[in-house]
Amino acid sequence: MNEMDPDLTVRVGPLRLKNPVLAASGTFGYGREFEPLFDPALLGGIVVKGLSLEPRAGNPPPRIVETPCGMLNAIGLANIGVKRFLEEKLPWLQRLDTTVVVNIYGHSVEEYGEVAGALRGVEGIDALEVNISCPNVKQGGMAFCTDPMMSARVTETVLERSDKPVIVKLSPNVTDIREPALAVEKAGAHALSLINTITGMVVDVEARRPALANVKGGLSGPAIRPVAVRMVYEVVEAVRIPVIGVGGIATAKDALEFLITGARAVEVGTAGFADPLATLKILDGLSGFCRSRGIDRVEDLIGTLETDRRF
Amino acid sequence: MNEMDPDLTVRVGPLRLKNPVLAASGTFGYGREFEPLFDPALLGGIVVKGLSLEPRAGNPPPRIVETPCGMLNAIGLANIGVKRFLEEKLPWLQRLDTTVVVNIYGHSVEEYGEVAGALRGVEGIDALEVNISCPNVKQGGMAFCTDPMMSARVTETVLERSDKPVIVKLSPNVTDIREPALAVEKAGAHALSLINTITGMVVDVEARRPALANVKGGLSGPAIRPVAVRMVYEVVEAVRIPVIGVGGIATAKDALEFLITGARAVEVGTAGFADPLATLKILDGLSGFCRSRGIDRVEDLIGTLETDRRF
Amino acid sequence: MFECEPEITAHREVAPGTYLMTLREASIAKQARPGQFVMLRAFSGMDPLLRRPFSICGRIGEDAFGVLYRVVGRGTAVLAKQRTGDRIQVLGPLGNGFQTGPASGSFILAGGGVGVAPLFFLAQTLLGQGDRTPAFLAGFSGKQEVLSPGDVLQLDLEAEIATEDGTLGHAGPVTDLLEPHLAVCAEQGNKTTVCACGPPAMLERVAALARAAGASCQVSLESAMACGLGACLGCTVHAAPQEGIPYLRVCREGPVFPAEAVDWSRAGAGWS
Amino acid sequence: MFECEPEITAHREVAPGTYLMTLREASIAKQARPGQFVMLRAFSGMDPLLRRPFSICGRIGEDAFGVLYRVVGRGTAVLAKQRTGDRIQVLGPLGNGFQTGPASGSFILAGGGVGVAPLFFLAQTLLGQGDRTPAFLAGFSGKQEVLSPGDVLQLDLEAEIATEDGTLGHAGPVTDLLEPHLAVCAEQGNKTTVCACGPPAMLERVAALARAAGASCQVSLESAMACGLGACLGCTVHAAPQEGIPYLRVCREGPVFPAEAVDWSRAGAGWS
Ligand SMILES: Cc1cc2nc3c(=O)[nH]c(=O)nc-3n(C[C@H](O)[C@H](O)[C@H](O)COP(=O)(O)OP(=O)(O)OC[C@H]3O[C@@H](n4cnc5c(N)ncnc54)[C@H](O)[C@@H]3O)c2cc1C
Ligand SMILES: Cc1cc2nc3c(=O)[nH]c(=O)nc-3n(C[C@H](O)[C@H](O)[C@H](O)COP(=O)(O)OP(=O)(O)OC[C@H]3O[C@@H](n4cnc5c(N)ncnc54)[C@H](O)[C@@H]3O)c2cc1C
Ligand SMILES: Cc1cc2nc3c(=O)[nH]c(=O)nc-3n(C[C@H](O)[C@H](O)[C@H](O)COP(=O)(O)O)c2cc1C
Ligand SMILES: Cc1cc2nc3c(=O)[nH]c(=O)nc-3n(C[C@H](O)[C@H](O)[C@H](O)COP(=O)(O)O)c2cc1C
Ligand code: FES
Ligand code: FES
Repeated sequence: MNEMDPDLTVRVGPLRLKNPVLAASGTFGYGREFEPLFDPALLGGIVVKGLSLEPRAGNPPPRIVETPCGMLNAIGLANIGVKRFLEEKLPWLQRLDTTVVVNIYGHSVEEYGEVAGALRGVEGIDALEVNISCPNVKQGGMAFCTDPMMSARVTETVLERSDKPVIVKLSPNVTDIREPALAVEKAGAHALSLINTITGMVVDVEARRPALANVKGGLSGPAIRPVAVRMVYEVVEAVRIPVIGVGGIATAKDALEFLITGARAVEVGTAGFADPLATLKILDGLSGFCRSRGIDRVEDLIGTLETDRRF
Repeated sequence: MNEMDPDLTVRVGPLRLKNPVLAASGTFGYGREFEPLFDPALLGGIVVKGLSLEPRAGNPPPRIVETPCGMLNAIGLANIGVKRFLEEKLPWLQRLDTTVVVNIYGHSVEEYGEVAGALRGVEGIDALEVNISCPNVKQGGMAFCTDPMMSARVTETVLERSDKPVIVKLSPNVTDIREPALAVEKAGAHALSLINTITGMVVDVEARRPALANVKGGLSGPAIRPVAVRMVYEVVEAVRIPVIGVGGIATAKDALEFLITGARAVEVGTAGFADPLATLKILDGLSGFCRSRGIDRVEDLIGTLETDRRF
Repeated sequence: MFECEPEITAHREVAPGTYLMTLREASIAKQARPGQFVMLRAFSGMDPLLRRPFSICGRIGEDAFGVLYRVVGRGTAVLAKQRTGDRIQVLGPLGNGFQTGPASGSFILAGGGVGVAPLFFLAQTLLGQGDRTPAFLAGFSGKQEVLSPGDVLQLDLEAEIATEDGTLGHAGPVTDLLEPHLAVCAEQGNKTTVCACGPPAMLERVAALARAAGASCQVSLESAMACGLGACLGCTVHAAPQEGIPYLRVCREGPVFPAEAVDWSRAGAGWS
Repeated sequence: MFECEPEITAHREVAPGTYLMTLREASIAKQARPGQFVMLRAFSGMDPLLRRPFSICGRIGEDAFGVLYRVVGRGTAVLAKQRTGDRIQVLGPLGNGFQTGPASGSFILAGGGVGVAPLFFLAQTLLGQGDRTPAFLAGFSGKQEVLSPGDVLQLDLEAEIATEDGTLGHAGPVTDLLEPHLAVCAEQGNKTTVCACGPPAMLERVAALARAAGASCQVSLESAMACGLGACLGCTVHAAPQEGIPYLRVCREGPVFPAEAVDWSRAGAGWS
């Protein structure tokens, strides 16, 4: 590392990340998919695809559709289940020199606990990200997030069964995001990540059918960034635990919006489809921003938003 | 009218519109601003800027900022108040050969009633659109929509004081849009319009300040269309009163998404900034769509969405 | 696999609304195998957002490859506006191509519309391997739309043409041309491989005919894609029951599949 | 006011990052008055979404007008990519221009950076009215950035130049040049009008100097805009207390305002 290079490390509660840019769950597979393009260990961390106890087939196609500056997805949490994950995916992840976060999902409070229990003591997993916010499955999912009591119960159950830092990922499909945020904080979560996708729908006007087989899907991409920034702003004002910002981040400037607002790290999802090297370009841009402004540590930027009126 | 031209008239409860394309409140001024470009009477209707009892200055600048495929606004319901509206704006509107809808707003339930009362018996106003969903003002506004009981009370009060059809405009910033929709229907509203803007925020990373003086603003434009379509879908399934679709409509195809989903008319807002002739182009496109598919009446398209799975 | 921003070295309309774009990128041109695809992006803003997948239609010269595409929507409309000398974002080569193996036997390539694109590359490769000249059958809506391996890629290969409106070659679907070929092959007891690309309904019919004739069959499928890398799980198609998994990713397990891997009763779910 | 899609008949970089675009649209060229602006859009997708406002910098030939712009962000970057022969969406002319009236008296035009654009048009118009040759003062960061009425519009008018780095003309802000002119005018008891366009801080200083010298002053302001038509209320600036209304719409009441209409203590709220 060049002497002049700014220090990009950030602390997110008990986690220490080599830099604040993570790959978001569901958009980076199990990490290895992008390996032919760049070394995933360059990232601050990777969050793997949502994992449930048993394998899940996911929703029938079509599962994705493009929207203005975004996309809808209704993958339906397709995943290989804990057993195959541990056998087939983990060994590679264990050798990876960056923070590995496993995104978990259950159909019931109990199942969340079981997934957490199954990952207990497993080396090479640095944290859990608890998805209580997926809009693409009938049972559970979003329901856990729209009801603060349920959010708290899921959090408690995961904490009881896990030996790892627990990040709870919130849904934006609520009237007041501070409610689940506070409930989850009170339940003991180590950190929050937000936002997951916003529920949306596209109609195929030729066929007069929903464009997705699942009818509705989750909106992601630059389109939702202003909503994500707003919610991060609301949550960092309300809670004391660290917040990871997610939603529509495509450039270093976008990541800076979240960091300045108070997020301690960011996850990049959909932008990685438009440009598979987006995460690395964001990292470069963050370094450049700090360097050109004489900022030694990216942590010095976090939460520096001024909101008093000038005029 | 050419014999072959499809019939574009639509009924929205007690209203009969010459076509289903209206200009959305706050984006078309008092109608006259676009007159140098085209005859506003070509539209199915125009919804004028939100009107309150007393004039309002609105928020300090900056009031708008562009976002990916959209924009944030925090105009703050700046308006000239009922008195000047009746004196200065109404006479021109009265001569306009299209449906005129006045969007109204109050700081309290009582003020909503007063505005409605002040417009009672006034000729040339065909309906009221009750904005219970503006996120850019401190008091009232969105609070009326996020609480179904309040939504109902505002609706009842306006209905009591008004002699006109009442359309209630809902906010998307809620966990379940069906709740206010049902409450407002039960309170007797003639129609619903949705969605208003989604609350968002942009950070100016150079200044490390919110891009808007008001900090948060309302997100509009194509970016939000999938969310609007989804909410219209949810509401038309839940209520029996007619629904007007709003949010991100920029092309005839976009308008068709809403009509097919079940909206009986649409309002076009932000797209009119990107292209001031957008509404007319949408009308042309709707006619063309119907013509090329042998559809005689645009009403035959409304609510024709099929959602049973094919595969 | 490479992520790069090559120069467009040639770009022309080869049929109404169908373009051939030549991209100079030796790394991709050398590594690519027939049936593989690239994800392209030529937009400066974030709308359209996603890259679009296109088959590589052949090697062009030493260090370039071609993409043969039809303008159907916004992404392809933007592509068509690009000029020679412009650079666009390219990711590839991606996916699994056609299995040509070391095995002998005869190849029948059957394409529908712009679906001939990956078959041009396959034909180019087979021709380059000596005496493996394939039969090339191609169906189009009409004479105007015809894309021939000679015109597009300067291949020394005569295609048998079918047009729906009968304005050129056989009047009818391309599958009409396939039947006699399969019959000959079956007669001669040849090991025959059919490689096909085109609309789902055509592919289903090709697969059925090949199966009936005892020929093996590979099809190149399409679906909407976000990542092209197997990461998003967005591009799935229904797998045939015996596959043991419910869905196949077009970008990773495909885009070329053995015909029997696909659940044909539910193929084409992606496109109306 | 017209909504049209004129052809770009010329487009060149006149200083690093600053371009002159000529648009052939007789209707706008004929109707426009100095200080008015157009809203431009040259994007095919929905991102960027909004049109961008630009002053008309002058009539060019019989049927065209010019836009002199600096690339500062995404919208202007897209503009800069347009080539001669392309068409872009144009709405205009919009807003209220400079008041030149039938009144006699002398004009001093003071521009900062690309803020000279509307002043070029104003100078062109005054020159066309016979003996109303204005004084033209223009400030830039350095020699490289200088935009002169002769180079850009072939006007027969010598500008007095100031540069911040002293590489050309006076070393210092353009307001240094204004003071002696105002002093002369005050001495001669002339009715003097100062017309200015540039950064808010410069305009505030110009307004103060003009007021002190008893000259009338008109300023062209900028702000972010959505509609350009007075409909969205997005482009407001703070009005001076005596205006009786709290905010002025730049697109409708402006962009040219009498200096005393503006609350200078809160001008420039729009730009960091
Ligand atoms: C592996 C693969 C290889 C492909 N190779 C080629 C090729 O060589 N040449 C070529 O022209 N096209 C090819 N396609 C199809 C191409 O990707 C689409 O035509 C393109 O993405 C459409 O982009 P658009 O933005 O123009 O259309 P959109 O605006 O995204 O869509 C416009 C219309 O086209 C339909 N459409 C979109 N994508 C497809 C598709 N994949 N198949 C059928 N209809 C579609 C949409 O439903 C819509 O009705 C390939 C697709 C895949 C998955
Ligand atoms: C009435 C009027 C006339 C104008 N005339 C001209 C002209 O003749 N020539 C010219 O070059 N520009 C002119 N401008 C400014 C021009 O509109 C902006 O530079 C342009 O909109 C920027 O678009 P963008 O997408 O490139 O930048 P954005 O990506 O929108 O913004 C990039 C950066 O530029 C800043 N910025 C954006 N707009 C402005 C602005 N209006 N003033 C200062 N900073 C801004 C933003 O804050 C941001 O930091 C005028 C503006 C107005 C309101
Ligand atoms: C295709 C796709 C799959 C996703 N899968 C998951 C998932 O399994 N678990 C989860 O918590 N979030 C999932 N997400 C949500 C993303 O992690 C992220 O929260 C969201 O997309 C917003 O960020 P973005 O705009 O950067 O994509 C998925 C998103 C996409 C687009
Ligand atoms: C600048 C601006 C001002 C608005 N003012 C109002 C208003 O006064 N009352 C109201 O009900 N909605 C108002 N809206 C919301 C729009 O009417 C519309 O619901 C919203 O913008 C979504 O539609 P769109 O995406 O087509 O713009 C405003 C929107 C914008 C962009
Ligand atoms: S396109 Fe992402 S998995 Fe195939
Ligand atoms: S830009 Fe809309 S009112 Fe001025």
